[in-house]
Amino acid sequence: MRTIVQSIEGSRAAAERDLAAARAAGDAAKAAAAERRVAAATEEATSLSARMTELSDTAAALQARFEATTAEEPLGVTVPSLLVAVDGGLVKLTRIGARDAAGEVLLPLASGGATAKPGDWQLVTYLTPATNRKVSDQEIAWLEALRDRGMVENRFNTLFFTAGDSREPELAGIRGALVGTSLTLLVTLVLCLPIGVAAAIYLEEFAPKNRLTELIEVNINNLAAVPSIVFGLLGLAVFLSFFGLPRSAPLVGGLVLALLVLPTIIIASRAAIKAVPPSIKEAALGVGASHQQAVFHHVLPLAMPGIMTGTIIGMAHALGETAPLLMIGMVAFIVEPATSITDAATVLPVQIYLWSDLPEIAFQAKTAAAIMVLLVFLFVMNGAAIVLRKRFERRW
Amino acid sequence: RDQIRIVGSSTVYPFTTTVAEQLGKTSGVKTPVVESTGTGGGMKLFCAGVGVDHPDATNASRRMKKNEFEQCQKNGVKDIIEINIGFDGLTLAQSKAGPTMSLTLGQLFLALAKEVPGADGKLVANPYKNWSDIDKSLPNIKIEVLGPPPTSGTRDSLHELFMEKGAEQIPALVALKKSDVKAFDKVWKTLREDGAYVEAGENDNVIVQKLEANKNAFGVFGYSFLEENIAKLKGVPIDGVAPDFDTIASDKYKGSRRMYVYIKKAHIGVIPGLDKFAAEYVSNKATGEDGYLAKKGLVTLPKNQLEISRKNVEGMVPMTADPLS
Amino acid sequence: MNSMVQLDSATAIAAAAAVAGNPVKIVAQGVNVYYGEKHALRDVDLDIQERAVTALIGPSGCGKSTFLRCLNRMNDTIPACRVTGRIAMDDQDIYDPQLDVVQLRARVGMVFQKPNPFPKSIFENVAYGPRIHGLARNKAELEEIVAISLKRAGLFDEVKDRLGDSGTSLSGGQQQRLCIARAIAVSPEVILMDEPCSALDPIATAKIEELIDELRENFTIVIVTHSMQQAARVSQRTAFFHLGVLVEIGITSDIFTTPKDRRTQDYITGRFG
Amino acid sequence: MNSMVQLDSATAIAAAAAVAGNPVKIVAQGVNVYYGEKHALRDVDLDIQERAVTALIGPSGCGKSTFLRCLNRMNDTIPACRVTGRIAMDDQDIYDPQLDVVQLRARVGMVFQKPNPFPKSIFENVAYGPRIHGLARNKAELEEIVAISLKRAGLFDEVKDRLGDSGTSLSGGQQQRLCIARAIAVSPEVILMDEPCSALDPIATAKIEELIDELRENFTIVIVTHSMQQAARVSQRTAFFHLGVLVEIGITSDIFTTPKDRRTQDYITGRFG
Amino acid sequence: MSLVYFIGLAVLVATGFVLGRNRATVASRTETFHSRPHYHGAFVVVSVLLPMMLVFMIGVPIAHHIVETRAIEALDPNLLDDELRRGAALRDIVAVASGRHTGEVSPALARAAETWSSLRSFTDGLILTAGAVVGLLGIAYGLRAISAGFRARNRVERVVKVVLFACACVAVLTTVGIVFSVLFESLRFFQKVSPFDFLFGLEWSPQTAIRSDQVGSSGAFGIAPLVVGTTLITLIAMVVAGPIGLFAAIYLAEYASPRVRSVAKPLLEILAGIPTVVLGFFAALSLAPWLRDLGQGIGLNVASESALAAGLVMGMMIILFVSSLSDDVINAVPQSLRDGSYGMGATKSETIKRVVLPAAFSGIVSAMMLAISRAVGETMIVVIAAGLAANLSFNPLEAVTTFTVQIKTILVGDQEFDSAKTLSAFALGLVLFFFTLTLNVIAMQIVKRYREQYD
Ligand SMILES: Nc1ncnc2c1ncn2[C@@H]1O[C@H](COP(=O)(O)OP(=O)(O)OP(=O)(O)O)[C@@H](O)[C@H]1O
Ligand SMILES: Nc1ncnc2c1ncn2[C@@H]1O[C@H](COP(=O)(O)OP(=O)(O)OP(=O)(O)O)[C@@H](O)[C@H]1O
Ligand SMILES: [Mg+2]
Ligand SMILES: [Mg+2]
Repeated sequence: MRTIVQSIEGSRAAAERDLAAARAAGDAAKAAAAERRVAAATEEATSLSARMTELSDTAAALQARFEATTAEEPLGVTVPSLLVAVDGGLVKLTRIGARDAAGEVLLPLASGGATAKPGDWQLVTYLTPATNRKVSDQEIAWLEALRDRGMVENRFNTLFFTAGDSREPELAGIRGALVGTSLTLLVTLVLCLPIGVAAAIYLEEFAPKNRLTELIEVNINNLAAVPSIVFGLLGLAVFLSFFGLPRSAPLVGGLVLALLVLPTIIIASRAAIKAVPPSIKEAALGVGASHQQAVFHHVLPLAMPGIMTGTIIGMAHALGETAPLLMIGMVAFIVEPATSITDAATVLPVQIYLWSDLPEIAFQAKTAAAIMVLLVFLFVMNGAAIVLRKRFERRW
Repeated sequence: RDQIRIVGSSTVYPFTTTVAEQLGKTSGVKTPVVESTGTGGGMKLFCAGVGVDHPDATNASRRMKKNEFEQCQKNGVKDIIEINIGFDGLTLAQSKAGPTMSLTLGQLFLALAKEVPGADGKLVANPYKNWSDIDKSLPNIKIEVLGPPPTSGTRDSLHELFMEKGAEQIPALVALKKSDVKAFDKVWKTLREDGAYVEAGENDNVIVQKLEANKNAFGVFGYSFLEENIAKLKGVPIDGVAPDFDTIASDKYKGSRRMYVYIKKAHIGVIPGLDKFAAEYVSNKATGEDGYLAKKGLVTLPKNQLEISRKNVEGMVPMTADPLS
Repeated sequence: MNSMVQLDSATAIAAAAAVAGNPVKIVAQGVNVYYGEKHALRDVDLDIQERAVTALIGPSGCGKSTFLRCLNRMNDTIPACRVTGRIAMDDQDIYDPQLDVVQLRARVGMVFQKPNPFPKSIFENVAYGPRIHGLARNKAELEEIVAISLKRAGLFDEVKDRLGDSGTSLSGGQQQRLCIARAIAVSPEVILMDEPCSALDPIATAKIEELIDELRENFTIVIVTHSMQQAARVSQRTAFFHLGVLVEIGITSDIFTTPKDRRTQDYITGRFG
Repeated sequence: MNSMVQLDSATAIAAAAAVAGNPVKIVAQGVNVYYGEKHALRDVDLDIQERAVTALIGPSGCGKSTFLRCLNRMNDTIPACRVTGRIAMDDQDIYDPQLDVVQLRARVGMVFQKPNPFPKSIFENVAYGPRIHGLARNKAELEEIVAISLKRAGLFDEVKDRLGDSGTSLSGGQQQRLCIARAIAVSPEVILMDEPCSALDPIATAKIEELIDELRENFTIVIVTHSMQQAARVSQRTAFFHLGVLVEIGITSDIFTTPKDRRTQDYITGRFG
Repeated sequence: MSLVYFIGLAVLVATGFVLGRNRATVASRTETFHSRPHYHGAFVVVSVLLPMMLVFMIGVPIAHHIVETRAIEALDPNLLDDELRRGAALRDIVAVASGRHTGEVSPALARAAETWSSLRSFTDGLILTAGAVVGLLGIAYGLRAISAGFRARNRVERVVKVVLFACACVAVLTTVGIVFSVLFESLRFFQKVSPFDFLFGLEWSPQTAIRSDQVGSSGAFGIAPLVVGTTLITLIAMVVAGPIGLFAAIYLAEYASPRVRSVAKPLLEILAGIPTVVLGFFAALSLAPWLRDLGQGIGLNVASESALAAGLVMGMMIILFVSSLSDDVINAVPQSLRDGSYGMGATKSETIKRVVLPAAFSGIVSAMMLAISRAVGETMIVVIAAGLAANLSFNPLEAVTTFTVQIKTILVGDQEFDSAKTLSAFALGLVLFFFTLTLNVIAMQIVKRYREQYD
């Protein structure tokens, strides 16, 4: 800082020289500018040296506090916590002097504090001041005591998989969401796979090729681009308001998600069916198979890998979707796992979304764990589909 | 339907769910389903009508608006019990690693408003880039405030609690208010859109994490998030008062706001447990000074105000349109 | 190259005489086929006799396959293709909208020009037809049908150890014989064969020709071939197509010895093109 | 059926004599091919002479196509296929890992057994090779190459008005000739033809045979055929395969008149199978 | 009841099938039948299934209505008009009737419950009987129809075809539903804001109109910034996903060994299932700060919620749409075409470029369109990562906003009734719908022009 002040002084000197020169030369404008610079530099230098004095005063005061032998230092919540382990108990220092220290007892001393020998104690320091953490010193003390008695253990949290949602992070579990997800996706799969494949077959094989089918085709492609939340609006309007189905139910969620992924499955299935060479179909027709037999016996099995891919992508999409469920009431706090598709339930991504928005920090770990569970779910689901797909794959 | 259904604000959601869970655990009533739909969305559902197809209660991070009340009446939701459950503090927070600051509402207004009075008192587009442009004593860093989008209830609070009051601290605008209220309203209701104010979506934890990543940025969110993340964040004192439990509860802190739960009287006795739910909410062990909601970060009501809420519940006193705006 | 066809006149004429009295199975009248703009067949009038072999010959691209495909409405699968005129089988118009085209195809089997086995096992390829038509009451019967069909097509010995292999892993000629086996497995009344021996060596060809001769006893056969020797050997009646027009049809021996049309003569003597 | 082959002995012998002194282009030594478990070719030793036509004959499924596909390493594309032994072209081992298989295939062209036109226009089908090898400097040259190739394959007149139509909309024989035109458009040193005339009528066949005769002046040709007449007509040397074994190779006229092996004799006299 | 009904249905269907098939089998020993026996069986199934479903679907709601009305009438006729109490009363009645009711039961309630259960068992019996009769009639009809000339297969196939058609219609109905669920609200919006301003306005700022009591609530509904933002982010996403996805597909289908392929493809597909919320966090919390620092390093000013970050992550997500679907269609191109090309001396890359890809073109375009559609329609990533700043800017380093973000925030947030702002979400949905429709029509024309049918 001193050097900064010196440099400022230097620049002021330079400015003053300029000023003198300008005055000598009678250049009024230049002189004025130089004058301003001098003024600025002066002001800066003054304010800085004021700050310097202030700082050195503080330093001196601290030094004095440090050196004073009789003075006492109170330890508040804004400084690191000093704990003394002595005589089987724990004491938190609240005041420290040159010779002695005072504190409050966090854990009772074994002998009531009478017999602690000099040197028979240990100082424990927590650098983070108490104001800056969620855990109080008392809580730390209890935890340590329990740990010493071997009553604290670290083990796998099975509760996480067996409990429903809760507002207490320690109790919150994923079971409700898992059940909800399974039910919802089941409904989705049962609806969208047959309908999607059937629609694809109709459009690719049986529909007359005209404007109308073209329109349907464009329509389906377009559906894929409709924001998922709009499907939520649709679900709200149709399934909840019109058909009067229950809110928050996996049934409705499954229906909405089925509509959402339908275009994906139809598009993928159509592409797959289209890719089967016509000669295969002709061969079947040639031995007297009906068009439908040719399609179901030959074209469909050959198109299966593509259909499976579409299904995998579609179901994965459904698995990760939150927005449409918002409109039909599945973004909710639901404790009891659903037992049927008409019970209120929530799903994994929603659970993640909800937990991620809660203030308790412990929920962030829960959120991460829930994401892992979701990924595992995805792996299992895709794994099954992929094994199936491999059985159909062949090149001709 | 034998299960209570509640919709509404995501700000009140953490508290209502806690109460719901307690109710489910202790009273044998089936745990209510609590949806997080946002205050307005909740109001819309709530006011759509009575009957098993409609929710029994809604959470709100602000008071019901007059037109919402009217909508309710129109749809046959006649008697509504209003419960004021406590306060939330609207806080301006920053990373612990950031420079220490203290702001007046006027300074905050100047930092966030789209238009501010220029040198001649006329409104000009907000010219302030750095905090130090507003006041020399403030640090020389870029103004970057992350806050709620216009669709959120917290945003309403930001306008009403900070911006309006802030505008009133500026003489040129006080003059304007006298001459042209509409113009004045427009000023405090419009935030700047040049990047200094960043609309960060509904998820407050995202703002928290963004603040951690960027020590010069500030965030606007509810007090419970500040409290929970006190290890990483600090609240910026407003008009010299830092946000904490006491200053919010005592209304000393300028950013304190009230939160409400609205219940349909018509559903009480029809939906099993709804009365118990209301009673639980205003009970001492929930919203009392040391109740479990306080542990969840709710700034509880002073005794006398809690009494009012309790009376509302016990007497099933329906609200009227008068105090609403 | 002078006359490219040697007729064993005596046997051929005898065979022709034997079928001369057979009733007509299929009648085509004024058949026109268009592929979009292209007019591929013009005003074809043709009778096909029952229990006889009719050969369709003509230069490449003259419309033989097209005509063949009209007979079991295989052209329906080509979107651009349009057929007019009348084709009747057993006095029943096969283009009648009332008609069940599937049943038609079950009665009129087809072997395609390009071998197109299903990408399934050899066994499944042959078993498919009998399965969908319920020709076998049990597995043993089905296996028998498959074995017999493969034997008749002269493929059985080559593939009997690998009936589970994919039909597409066979050699070109084997695929062709597989397709023949597949077609005869359902015992259709009429069998349409589009160059069934094109990928076959003389011995395999001879076997197929023997098969055709044998099938003729009970079935009606229409065969497209580019080999005039083959036409002469296996057919009783021959139709000569040229540029989409049916130039001439008659007893095979007549066509090859005393053609009426100049173009036929030019073609069979190789003076053509 | 006695001898199925009539040799125009004088010309055939003359042709054979003319190429007798030609150097050897391709040498195959101890070639074995396996399709997974199946042992499709056993210990084949075969020389192919430059600027001559070598015919591969034998019953269906004996390994002719397999051997042909070894010569330009087309078997690489079948995952289950494994080739051992040595095949050298111009003294260069073509199975050398160093060797650029793409360049090899550019030098050794191929016409497949099943016509496989690209689903592109007729023009594009033929222009494909010249394009990728940069054989034409401009559009006019390219058009000329396409036209000449189509003419040589005897297809030009039939398709000249519809060069923009898809190659797959042609008749079977037309497709086959299109594939031939496609192969010769890049003027490879060696041309492998797998039953190039199987779907062709006699006139078209004659045209292709003429083409082969013409190409022989400058190129080396290996042709698989199931027609012994054709082998006799166009080839100077003939190799006879049976059950994956090369039974006999020699001057065509010798093979057909004085075969050394019993099996060959049986086959060419049709006593076989 | 429903359970019994459907068990009965299943039994009748099964019997019908067996009876039909067996009878046809027996009869076809002496006569040649048009259709295979199992088609006759299937026909019987159809003639049982359709009427029985019809009876159930019509009968049950009517019966329920009658039973409920009567029961409530028995309790208290006034309740009929009181929708709310009615529901509660009904619950009580059902609870009493099924013995689940706790607490005391008033005589009226008991009477009502009595009415309810007796009526209920009566109607249940009625429906069951009707179902049984109809089902048996169906079997009889189906069996009678069995004869040599009867085209059971054609009949059954016609039904199948109708079912297939109905399935195709589901997608269309969805579209119709979507259009209608946004249309009316959109029309109301356009009464408040002129469509012209909406479509051609250059400023999007719904917050200026958040309150009805506010001045100057016009002129802020121009969708240009949203169009630009959506286009920009989609473009970035496609710039990432298009080439990478296509190359990945080519690699998987043409170069990768089967082992690599069987591992890599599923791995890619996992990408589809990562909740977009998570991807959004990744974009906002990891990628965006990194990009900003990187930008600062080279002297560029990158916004914290840059379009780039959102676009890149979105691109990551849709890679697999392109790769996985394209891989399937590329794989379906017949080997003979590749052989044809290799035989000409084409390199692998030439073959892929000039033969395989053109042959797979239409499928690849489908995949791309699906990917673009997903990018346009994706919400959560952009909500979290791109933010809400409606800048009219093509600069990928700036913050932009998209249709979906606006729709989502408007719908989910604390909206108010009938304000132009709330309604604008619906209008946005509608416009987006037509925006993508146009895109799709264009894509379809392209596919039609270049499609190659191989065989
Ligand atoms: N991809 C394959 N996988 C397994 N076996 C094969 C495959 N291709 C050919 N084969 C078998 O290898 C043997 C030789 O086949 P190849 O195609 O070489 O016969 P070919 O002599 O060309 O017969 P053709 O005249 O009928 O075309 C046959 O038995 C065939 O079944
Ligand atoms: N799908 C199609 N689209 C358009 N034109 C076609 C189609 N199929 C065949 N053609 C044309 O119709 C004409 C007759 O074709 P067809 O297949 O009947 O010939 P072909 O007599 O069988 O010839 P080949 O002996 O070569 O098989 C040919 O000119 C051919 O190019
Ligand atoms: Mg043909
Ligand atoms: Mg072969």
